[in-house]
Amino acid sequence: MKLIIAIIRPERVNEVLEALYRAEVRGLSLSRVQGHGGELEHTETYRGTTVKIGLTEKVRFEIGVSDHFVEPTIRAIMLAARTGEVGDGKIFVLPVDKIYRIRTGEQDSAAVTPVMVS
Amino acid sequence: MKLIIAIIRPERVNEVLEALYRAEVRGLSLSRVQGHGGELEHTETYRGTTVKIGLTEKVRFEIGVSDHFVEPTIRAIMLAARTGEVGDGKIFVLPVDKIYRIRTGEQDSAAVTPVMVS
Amino acid sequence: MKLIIAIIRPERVNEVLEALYRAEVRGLSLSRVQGHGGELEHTETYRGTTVKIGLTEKVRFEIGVSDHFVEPTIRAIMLAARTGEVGDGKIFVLPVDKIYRIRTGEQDSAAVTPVMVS
Amino acid sequence: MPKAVLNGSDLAWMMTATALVLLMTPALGFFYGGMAGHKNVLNTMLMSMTTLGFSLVAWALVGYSLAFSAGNALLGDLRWVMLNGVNLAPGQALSPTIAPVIYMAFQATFAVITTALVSGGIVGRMSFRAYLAFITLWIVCVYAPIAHWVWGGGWLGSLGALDFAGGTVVHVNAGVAALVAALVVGNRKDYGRQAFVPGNVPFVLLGAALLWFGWFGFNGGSAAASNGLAALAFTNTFLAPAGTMVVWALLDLRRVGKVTAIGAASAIVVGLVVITPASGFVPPIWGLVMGGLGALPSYFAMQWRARLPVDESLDVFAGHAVGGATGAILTGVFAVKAWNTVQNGLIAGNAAQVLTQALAVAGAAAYSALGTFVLLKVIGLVLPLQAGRAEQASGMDITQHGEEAYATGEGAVLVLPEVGAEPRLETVRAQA
Amino acid sequence: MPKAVLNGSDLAWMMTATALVLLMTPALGFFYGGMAGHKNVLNTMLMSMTTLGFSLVAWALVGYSLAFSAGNALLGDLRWVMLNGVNLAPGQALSPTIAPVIYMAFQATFAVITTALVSGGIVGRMSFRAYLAFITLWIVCVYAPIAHWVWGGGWLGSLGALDFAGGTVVHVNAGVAALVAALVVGNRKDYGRQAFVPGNVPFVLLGAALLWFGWFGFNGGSAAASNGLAALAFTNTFLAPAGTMVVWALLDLRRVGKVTAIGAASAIVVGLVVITPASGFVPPIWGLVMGGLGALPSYFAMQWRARLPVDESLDVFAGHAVGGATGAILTGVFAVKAWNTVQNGLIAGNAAQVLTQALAVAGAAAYSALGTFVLLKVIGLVLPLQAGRAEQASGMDITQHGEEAYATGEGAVLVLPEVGAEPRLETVRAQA
Amino acid sequence: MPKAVLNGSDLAWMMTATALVLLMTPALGFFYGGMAGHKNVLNTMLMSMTTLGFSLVAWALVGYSLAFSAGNALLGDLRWVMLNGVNLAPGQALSPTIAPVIYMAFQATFAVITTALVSGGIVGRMSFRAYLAFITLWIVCVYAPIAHWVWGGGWLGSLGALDFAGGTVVHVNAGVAALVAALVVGNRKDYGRQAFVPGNVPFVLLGAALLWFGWFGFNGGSAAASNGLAALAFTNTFLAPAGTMVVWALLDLRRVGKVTAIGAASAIVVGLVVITPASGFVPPIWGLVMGGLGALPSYFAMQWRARLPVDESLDVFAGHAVGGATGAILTGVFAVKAWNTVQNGLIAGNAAQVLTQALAVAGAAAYSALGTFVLLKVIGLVLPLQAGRAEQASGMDITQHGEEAYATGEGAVLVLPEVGAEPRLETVRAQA
Ligand SMILES: Nc1ncnc2c1ncn2[C@@H]1O[C@H](COP(=O)(O)OP(=O)(O)O)[C@@H](O)[C@H]1O
Ligand SMILES: Nc1ncnc2c1ncn2[C@@H]1O[C@H](COP(=O)(O)OP(=O)(O)O)[C@@H](O)[C@H]1O
Ligand SMILES: Nc1ncnc2c1ncn2[C@@H]1O[C@H](COP(=O)(O)OP(=O)(O)O)[C@@H](O)[C@H]1O
Repeated sequence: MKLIIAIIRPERVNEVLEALYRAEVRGLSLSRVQGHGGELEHTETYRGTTVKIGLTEKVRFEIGVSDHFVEPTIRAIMLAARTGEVGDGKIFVLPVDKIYRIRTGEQDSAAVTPVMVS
Repeated sequence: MKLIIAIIRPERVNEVLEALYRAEVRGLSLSRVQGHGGELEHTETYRGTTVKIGLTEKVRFEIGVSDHFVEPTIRAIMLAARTGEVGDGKIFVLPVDKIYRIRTGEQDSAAVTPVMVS
Repeated sequence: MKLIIAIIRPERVNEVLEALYRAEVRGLSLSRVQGHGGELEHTETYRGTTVKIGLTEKVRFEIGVSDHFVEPTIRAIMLAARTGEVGDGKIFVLPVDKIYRIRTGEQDSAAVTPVMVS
Repeated sequence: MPKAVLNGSDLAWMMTATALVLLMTPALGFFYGGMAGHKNVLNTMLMSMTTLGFSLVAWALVGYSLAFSAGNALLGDLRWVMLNGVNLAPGQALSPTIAPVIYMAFQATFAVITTALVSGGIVGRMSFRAYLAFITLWIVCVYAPIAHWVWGGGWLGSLGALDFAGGTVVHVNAGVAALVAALVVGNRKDYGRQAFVPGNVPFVLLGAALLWFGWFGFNGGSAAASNGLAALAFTNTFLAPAGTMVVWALLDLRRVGKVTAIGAASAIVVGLVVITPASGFVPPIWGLVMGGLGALPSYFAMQWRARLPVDESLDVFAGHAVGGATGAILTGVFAVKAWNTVQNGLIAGNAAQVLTQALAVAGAAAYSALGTFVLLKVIGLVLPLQAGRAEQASGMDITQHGEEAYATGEGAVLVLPEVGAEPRLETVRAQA
Repeated sequence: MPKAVLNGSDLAWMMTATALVLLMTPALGFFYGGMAGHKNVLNTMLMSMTTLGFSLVAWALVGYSLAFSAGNALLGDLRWVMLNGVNLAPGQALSPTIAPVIYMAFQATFAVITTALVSGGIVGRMSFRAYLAFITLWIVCVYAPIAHWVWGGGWLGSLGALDFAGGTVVHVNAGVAALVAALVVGNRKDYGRQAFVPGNVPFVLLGAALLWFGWFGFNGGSAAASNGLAALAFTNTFLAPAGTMVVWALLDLRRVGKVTAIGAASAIVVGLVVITPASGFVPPIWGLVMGGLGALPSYFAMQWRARLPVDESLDVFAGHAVGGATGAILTGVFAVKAWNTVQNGLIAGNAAQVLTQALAVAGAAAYSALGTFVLLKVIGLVLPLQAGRAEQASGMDITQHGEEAYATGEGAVLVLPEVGAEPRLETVRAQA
Repeated sequence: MPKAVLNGSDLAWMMTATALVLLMTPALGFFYGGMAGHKNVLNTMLMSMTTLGFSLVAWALVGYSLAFSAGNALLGDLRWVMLNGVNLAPGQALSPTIAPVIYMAFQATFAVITTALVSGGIVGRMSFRAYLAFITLWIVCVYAPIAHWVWGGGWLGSLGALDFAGGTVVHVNAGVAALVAALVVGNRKDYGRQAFVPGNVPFVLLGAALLWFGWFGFNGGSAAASNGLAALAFTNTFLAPAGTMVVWALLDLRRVGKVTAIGAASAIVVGLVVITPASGFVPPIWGLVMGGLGALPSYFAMQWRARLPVDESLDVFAGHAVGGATGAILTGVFAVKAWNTVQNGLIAGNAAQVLTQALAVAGAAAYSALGTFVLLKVIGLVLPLQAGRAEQASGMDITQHGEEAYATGEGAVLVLPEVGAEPRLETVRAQA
């Protein structure tokens, strides 16, 4: 099992969510972060003070997947998040020792397999 | 050493904090995230526009522990965060190579052992 | 490759950013978290109600680096984030299986080597 | 009797005052909404805002006539129902120099904000349909009679109770009703297990500031004219909250070592409550003193309320019922006939007035408690009063109103408005 | 003719009214800004705020004279250009008892907020330089003529069209202009692909509350005096939005099962729009009814607009053009001469008035559409009207104004103000 | 002398004006608080709010008498101490037609907001106890004398200095005091190492809007009556900020290519400051021009201040001292006796007036600097003036007030109010 962390542009969130949905990735968590990379910094001006803002808004996805889902997940993110401009972001794949589903106590792959309700 | 990441319901945060405290887990960090899983989506309506909100508010715990603390930590979270309804969340256990305490430079287990002040 | 996670004090963010810049670490993401450790809790009072706030504001850095950057990155953070008071925070070093740059599809070390624009 | 003439100055002041008091209801929404947790902020604000619809219409159509037309000692009659006869011709007894429509509007703002005040007792849990029924009926069934008793020619007014701008009619009434409502509707599901911290304190300060601003119309307008009495009421409204804020800050400094923002905002409101019944009766220096003294009962009532198992967490009782009663009693102490041309109080030699005042407080409190209790029980027969545990846990904003106060828009997907229609965008994801 | 005398009451009320209406423009900034996404909130607010600079100056220097001086049936003359002759001596035809400077200021607030209303049609995308040019010219080229037609002695006023405080001049005009502007400027780049959710709903409520508060000056001040007419207009402004809110809430309950905050705020504004042309012409009970009826067209227009491919997402057309037209027509239905001393409407036996009203709506709408279209096309020849895709994606606050609405300050590094100067702090990091 | 009669119109306007000016102090809290970082927002807002308690009480009890009773050329006497003799009978020299209590209240609002303005110089660092002592004493020791000099019969008024509503008394005074306070209290610990970015820009806009709204009372009310003079002052207050906003926006466009929200808000305030001393003396067209011209000194002063090592980051000096001095001098340039019935300025042939104006500015500035300096030094002997480094780093909201502006409630655990009592909930975790 792996934990996939992807840092992407906020304006691509809906595309990525959709691509993941098509790739049958159902579980994920996301949060706002601020990133620094090769992006152009922008300046803000408050009266006499000029402030350089070195950080850009990004959204961070965190997705626990079983091994055979790693490839499709990465492919989905890569395609949906890419604009080709500097600042598209990064994906990190981390090893995971164990996964639990809190509701049922199921472990590992079972814990990240969506319950088929409908 | 492991890094335990738990995604739970916001309304269970205080219970989980208390359970961790009883389990003698003293150090942790948490943040708000938005999650997608098997939860029911809800809709919001702004005048003529209906919007489907596919993400639910969750809280993400991040806890670095030495090996013999892994089990008690997971047990504490499992019990305190569980409601039995879809959406209770997940726990991921990740391997960690190294831990440092910034204040003292202590490493690994020493870095996550609470200082006994009182 | 490693993923370095550092939890530090908000008031040291600019110092840490500067130190990382000097250490030639160009890519990173950060977010606000709330932490619990050995810090003194503070209380807030709303009319007749007293509330103990057990969590302290922290900032979390997440930095993907190739192996020979691990040491300098940690050193930079340690020095810039340290105040010597309880609450300076922790650094976790996690193993990483794979890194991708979304814009180009570059992998691993290449994905975290800054593009030399200027 | 000479034909009554419309006085332009009085009208100008009364229109201004009416606009000011109208603003107090949304201001209260911010005062309360800022104290609510961030998942209940819209629900709390809407509780105030909707009184400007449902309660106001009920007042205009029925309540005003029941409260202010002659009737008997207990209730007015129906002559002004549906605004019948509420016209532009001056000469009405209570507002001889202005257009009756403006007096109706002015009094409506009082009735509406009193109703909105009650909502502070049931934040974070009341089913919104039941709430709408409650506010529509309460203004007619509970507020209108008490207003009639004191101002409309009813028994308390006849007894000589002094209530310049609503210490008993508005504040004792609302505070008692809020407590009863908290008890009948029941505590929030996680009350006592969860600390409720204010989600937006600047909104609390904004609300308090706008309340003070509006209160100049509330008290100053209660003279129904631009005259010396209005000037007196205005000045007391200016001075009293300042006194309260100083005393409250000193109490906070002594108790927790810190001046607090919620404390400053609360002090302003409590000071205004305390001076409300007295504003047209006491000289300004006593107004300032009353503000300072008035801090004490409400301050300690809030300390004490926090230890009770009842979820009246915005302290409407401690602030308004205790503050209103304090003000009513102190009116009986500090009134000076040389200033108000009506009546002296205790320090000017008329000790009996204190008793009359206490009687008015007791009468209003008793009826308010009873009326609110019965009304909620009746509504509870038809509609559930409290939202479910899961709805409260997710937050009332999303579950009662389908809205979030502050949204970033991530993961929000547009769908077509009609039920059953095909989603417009391909990005709509089906339910897992 | 006796020498005109300045009437202190009228002046007091008109100064109050002018201050109230001025407040409406920032209030509109909060109403709109709260509905904008969190990356466009300052841009949206500034669109309102800057009309208080650019449009106001254009109005004072040129627009006022074109709108309110005698001229001909289509346009005023230039006698008051540069405020020439706008002095303190009472006696002007439209405001005989107050200082002309105050009437100029009062009318300026109307012109300014009308211009600001238009900005709702182009949120989140219009280049700000082009916007500044637009609002400076629109107030002179589009607003001033229509104001002249109805109020300044022009052809619509001569035909007998009734528009007490601006149903056609302000609301039909602004709503039509907003729709045209949305079409000419074009949709946001990601319109239809992205759900736009309001970023700060409490601000929407705050805006609506302050708009209502200010609207008492808007309608009440349109009597230009503190008299019975002002009292009537004031009272209708008080009652109508309450009626609208009730009907709107019931419609929302039927459609989505929930009363919404955006709905309550929208209802207040729509109710105010609907009553604006009628406020000095209809008896209060009809005012209340008009508020309730007036909810329907705008409510359903908003449902329908959401399915159109035009990005007029703040619904200026549905709220103001539809609401203003509804109000104008209903004025022709409910006007009662016994109350307004001017004219009866349909139910009082004068069916023809409805047609006159419809004609005024059509005339104002046609000119507004044409004028706005031509003006934007001309500006578009000189300046790009729409900001680029990347700018919109990053948000207009940062790209158009170099500011963030809510910043925490992380990663913000101070640099010296002068271009080319050395950074003051060592912490300034070079560009990677 | 005929017996003075209370004039209802004048009273109505002055009550309205007083309420408007009272609102300016919380408005200032939002203007300043929105510019403060998100960890200091409540502290900054409370600095304004508490002047409405501590300073207001000190003013009512002592300051008013010292400022406005006859006394000598330097200071009034004690006849009105404790509000003695401040009653409802009209006839006072400065406000002959209204109740003296209202004039006291009106003047109190001026004194209070001047005090609150000073707080802008020491945001983010001043110990709150020391601050409370400071504002209680400053209003009596610094504000009251200067007010007496100009308005209360003191030497500057006798010299013929024109200051309609407080260019020197309020703005030069507050701006100079803020700078001195910034120097005496010292910079924030991380000043110059950290960029301070505004935490809530919409609050800055809200504050500016409410300040403008309130300022109509400030300047318009300074006529102490509803008459032509009030109308003139009102109109100038309406026009000047519009002119300032246009010029400021053009300066911003030239310098950084962008119109900014902080710029628009600042421009409004600076325009209001500049016109304050002139509002009742200059014709409206000059008022508009003064607004435009007045942008320049303050704009460039702000650029220049940013490069100084003094932490006067909210620019009270650049906005108020520079703006107030500009306005005072320009009053000497643009005054026209035909409009104000008092005095001509330079362009109407009375060049000497400019010197008188400059002298008044210098006198007020000198005393303000000296008085503020001495006062802070004395307080500093008893209480530490500045909070510690760690307290500043954690934020003044938490450390000085024990509150957070925006809290989500995570990790918040309820404890019982009494010191030493057992925690009520089992969830209370002990200290590690
Ligand atoms: N080494 C890294 N570790 C963590 N996050 C990174 C790293 N490098 C980049 N990021 C994140 O990715 C974002 C875009 O990266 P950047 O290098 O600018 O773009 P690109 O990958 O297109 O060259 C940054 O804003 C940051 O949030
Ligand atoms: N594979 C995953 N990776 C990351 N987070 C996940 C994953 N699956 C679920 N989550 C998180 O857990 C929350 C609840 O998960 P869900 O699958 O709905 O509940 P349950 O575990 O009860 O079936 C989600 O909202 C999301 O935040
Ligand atoms: N085991 C842990 N796992 C995750 N975060 C931790 C852990 N221990 C501490 N932290 C984070 O570090 C912050 C400071 O830690 P603390 O233990 O108080 O300080 P110190 O390292 O100086 O003893 C905490 O607020 C929390 O955010």
